[in-house]
Amino acid sequence: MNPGPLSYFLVSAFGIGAVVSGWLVFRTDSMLRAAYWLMVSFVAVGAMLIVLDAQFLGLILILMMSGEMTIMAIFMILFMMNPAGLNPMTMVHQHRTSIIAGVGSFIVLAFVGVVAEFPDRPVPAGNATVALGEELLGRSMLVFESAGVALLAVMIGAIAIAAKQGRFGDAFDGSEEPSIDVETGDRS
Amino acid sequence: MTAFGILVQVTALLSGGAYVLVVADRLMSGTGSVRTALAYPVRRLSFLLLQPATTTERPDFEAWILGPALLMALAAVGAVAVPIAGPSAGGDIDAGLVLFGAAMLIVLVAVFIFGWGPNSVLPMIGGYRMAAMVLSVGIPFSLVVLTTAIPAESLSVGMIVEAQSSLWFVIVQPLGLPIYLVTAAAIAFWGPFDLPEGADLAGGVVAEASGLRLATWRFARAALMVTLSLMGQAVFLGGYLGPVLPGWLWTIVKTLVLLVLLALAGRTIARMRVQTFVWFGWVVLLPLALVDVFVSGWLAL
Amino acid sequence: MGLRARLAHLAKTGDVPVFVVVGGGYRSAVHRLRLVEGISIVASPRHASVLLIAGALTNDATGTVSHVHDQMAGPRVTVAWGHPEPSVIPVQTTVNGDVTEVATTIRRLFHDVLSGAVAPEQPLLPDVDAVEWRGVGPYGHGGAGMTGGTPYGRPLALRAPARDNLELDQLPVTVGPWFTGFPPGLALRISLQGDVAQAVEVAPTNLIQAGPAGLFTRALSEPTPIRDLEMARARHHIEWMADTLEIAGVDRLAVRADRIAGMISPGEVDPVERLVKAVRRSLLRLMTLRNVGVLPGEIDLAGLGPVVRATGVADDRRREEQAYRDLGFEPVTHSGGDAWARFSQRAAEAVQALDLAGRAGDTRAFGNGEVEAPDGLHRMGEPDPANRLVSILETVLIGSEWGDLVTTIQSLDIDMETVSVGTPAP
Amino acid sequence: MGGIGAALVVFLAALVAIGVAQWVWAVTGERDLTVPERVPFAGGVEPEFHAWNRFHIRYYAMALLFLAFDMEMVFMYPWAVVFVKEGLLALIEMLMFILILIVGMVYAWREKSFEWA
Repeated sequence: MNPGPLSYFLVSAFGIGAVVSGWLVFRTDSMLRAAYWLMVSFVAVGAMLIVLDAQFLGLILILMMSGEMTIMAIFMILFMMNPAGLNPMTMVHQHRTSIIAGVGSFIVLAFVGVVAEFPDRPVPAGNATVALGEELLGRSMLVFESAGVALLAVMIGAIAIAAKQGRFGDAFDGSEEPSIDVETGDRS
Repeated sequence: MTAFGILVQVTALLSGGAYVLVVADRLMSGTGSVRTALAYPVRRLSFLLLQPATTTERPDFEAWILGPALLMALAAVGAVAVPIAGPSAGGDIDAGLVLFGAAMLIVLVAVFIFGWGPNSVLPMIGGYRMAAMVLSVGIPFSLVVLTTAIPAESLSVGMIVEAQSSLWFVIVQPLGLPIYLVTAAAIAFWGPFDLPEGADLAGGVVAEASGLRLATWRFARAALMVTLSLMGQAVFLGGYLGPVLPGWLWTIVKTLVLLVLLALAGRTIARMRVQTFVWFGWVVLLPLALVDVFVSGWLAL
Repeated sequence: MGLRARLAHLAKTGDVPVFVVVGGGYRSAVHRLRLVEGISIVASPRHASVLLIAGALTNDATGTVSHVHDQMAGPRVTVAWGHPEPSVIPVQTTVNGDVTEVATTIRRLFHDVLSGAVAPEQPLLPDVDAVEWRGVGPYGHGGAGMTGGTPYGRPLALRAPARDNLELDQLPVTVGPWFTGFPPGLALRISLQGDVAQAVEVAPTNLIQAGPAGLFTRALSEPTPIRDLEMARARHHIEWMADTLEIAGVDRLAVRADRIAGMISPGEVDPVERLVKAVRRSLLRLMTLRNVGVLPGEIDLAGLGPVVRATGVADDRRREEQAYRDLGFEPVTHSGGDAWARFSQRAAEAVQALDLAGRAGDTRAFGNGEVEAPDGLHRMGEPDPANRLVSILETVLIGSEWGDLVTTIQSLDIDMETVSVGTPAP
Repeated sequence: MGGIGAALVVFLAALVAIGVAQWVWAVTGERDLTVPERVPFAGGVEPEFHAWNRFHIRYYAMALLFLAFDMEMVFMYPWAVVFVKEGLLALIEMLMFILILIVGMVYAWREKSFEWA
């Protein structure tokens, strides 16, 4: 179907929304707000996908990001001093480096976007979700199964690094240097 | 149906359902007659609208206001995914199940910011409890809803209802509805899983809320319960399918059955400890939901 | 009729949200108030319109009660019930009658304040502005690091080593004395790390003035009919069960327990046994109480009544009374020592007490300076068991998640009437 | 746009209606409150500190586990739609995938990641 003026308007509106909320991530003192501005940004990108007729991809992006951004908020509040921004502070550091990195990556991405030849293959008639599922069970099966192993590695790695206690007792006990006092074997 | 028509329909459905839920909950709580219970929602709302505003010293003003508004919006958007009257009457979203799943996971955000907003310790602990709960049951919840899409071969709720024309999924997928109800109660922080609003936190996330803030929050939560019941009946109880009566009436009857069931459980089962809940979600509900997926899949072949 | 008047007209016949400050001798009365239709006892003053001060308080309570009064959302009305003049804060009305009278008064005042016949009360505490504080430094950072200073009038939480060896914040917060999850009058300064108590300190409190000497206090000096003692014991335990059920979110059963507590009669154990069966069906054990609040072995529990008997020790002063032995009394015990064991213990003791009361006739017991009260062994001239229970809180609560902390305190059945800890800060 | 457009309209309508009502209520009602009326409730004693702090969640390992399972859900949706068409292949493939992830869940359970305090 041909995109109508409403589609153009919505894509632009959500696009601007995504950029503005992405910018707001760095303009707030509160970790909670920073995390959820980022979520708003992702939701806006998801909404753009929906307007562009990729309904499933857009919604799954929103579904994913809602869970992930709350975890991000929780961890940011956990680790950042002054998490609610009660003391004024700035979220931006290393101005020169970040400006160079930002402008650089914008140029590279814009270049790719303008120059690259995107494949002009519309989704075959029917449901895009079905096509995605067939891809997953066909050509991309190895990729899909390796993702499983990668996720397992992520889980075990995260728990092994982060968990304080395990079945062998307190993690910190095990990581302590053995006592110098060998004769008594006491660890103090 | 136009967007405006759907808006009116959803508003009527959620308000009516919320009224029934509040009355049922009041009847279950142990004191009072049926007559007072029927008038209770109106009187309570009138009082809350009269109550003066309160605030705390240094709240996150916007987050605190956004909490109830977001919860209400999520409940409403979840209800849009469910066809009420029949296959053609609006609400046929291709990926309706994903829309619903996303809306229900974002409920966590609404509760979390509502607990964080007032800068007070009891609501804040309530918000973090909600995070523990939703992170534990989010996966089993999504899984059991998703399982109903397997025989239907579609993520559209309308198609899932149509696929039940011979037999409801509550029979084909016997594990589905029980797991759904347990996880739905947790996502609506209702019943034995009302940890974020627990009496041990003096009301938890609502401990600092009064007046209109409390009224909108309570209404949004009741609407969320209605949305969850609505989806539950659509994917497990055959939605608008049924003999004699018109489709929309079947939808309403089945929704009310689930709603009253949840209201009853809420007042008769003791509140679960949060740690027990996390264990329960991962070690009991998640494997059961996976069994549900694969057994139902096997049967659908 | 304007919208406001119309709303007021609808609201004034509805439930009255009441926040209750419970003083000496009125715990039982408040249980009966909960049964009155149209009175809804709420857990946070932000939900309340009426503040009810039930029973006697010391003058030290003025500060905390004023705070609760000002935190009420309103429209505010304060009622005193059995609270001696002069009351700790100014009140609209004082009632000295029974439950029906106070309920009627509360309803009438609620009616009047909504319809405008009575002006809502103004805040009591002076409106002193918090110090506005902005950080210093290039971006307005805090003066001493990012967490220094007192933004908006209060400092940020303390830093403290966590058990996970991450240096994270520790938030000391004083909860109580009118927090409904704790026994009335108990205030704890809890250092929270997340939702886990890292350190617990009983805040100095002496807020509740003991009511008139109860039956068990009188039994210290004069032989008392066993029937009266056991009926009082049963009522105490059933009301305690109602509190536990209320905190566990089973309001339906809490109301039922309160109703039973109001109409028990000697020998009639049936309603209580049916209640216990209903509690089992509510999964209270699995959901909330199992393995919570197990007391460490090194704490001496002797003389702590149901608390020690729930660990399997048959420690009961009633065994040494001839009158009880004649009735074939043998203490019930439970094993496990967790909150569920204490619940089953009190439930079983309530049943046993009703049975004893039914068979006791006019026999009397005690009067020799020692009495087995519902919360343990009372001795003439010695502090009540509640004092010991309060003193062990600081050790047993460490490391508890918030919900478990509340459950544990509730399971110990502490009555703050006879407890005073230090002198409260001015 | 169809149904999804209606979803957007309903979402925004509810958000704006409830949000604006509360905003008006709060802005007009909060002005005259005294300082003691604004003190957060914790039972009658004034708090010493701001409640907002680096809230030490004890379930962080579980939160990380959720991230991995959330990824898995992304694959499940398209899989469920084509399941009947692909038949046994789909069943076996997803079973393998899930079993790999379940190992992670069992590991987390054994390492006591679901308990705290």
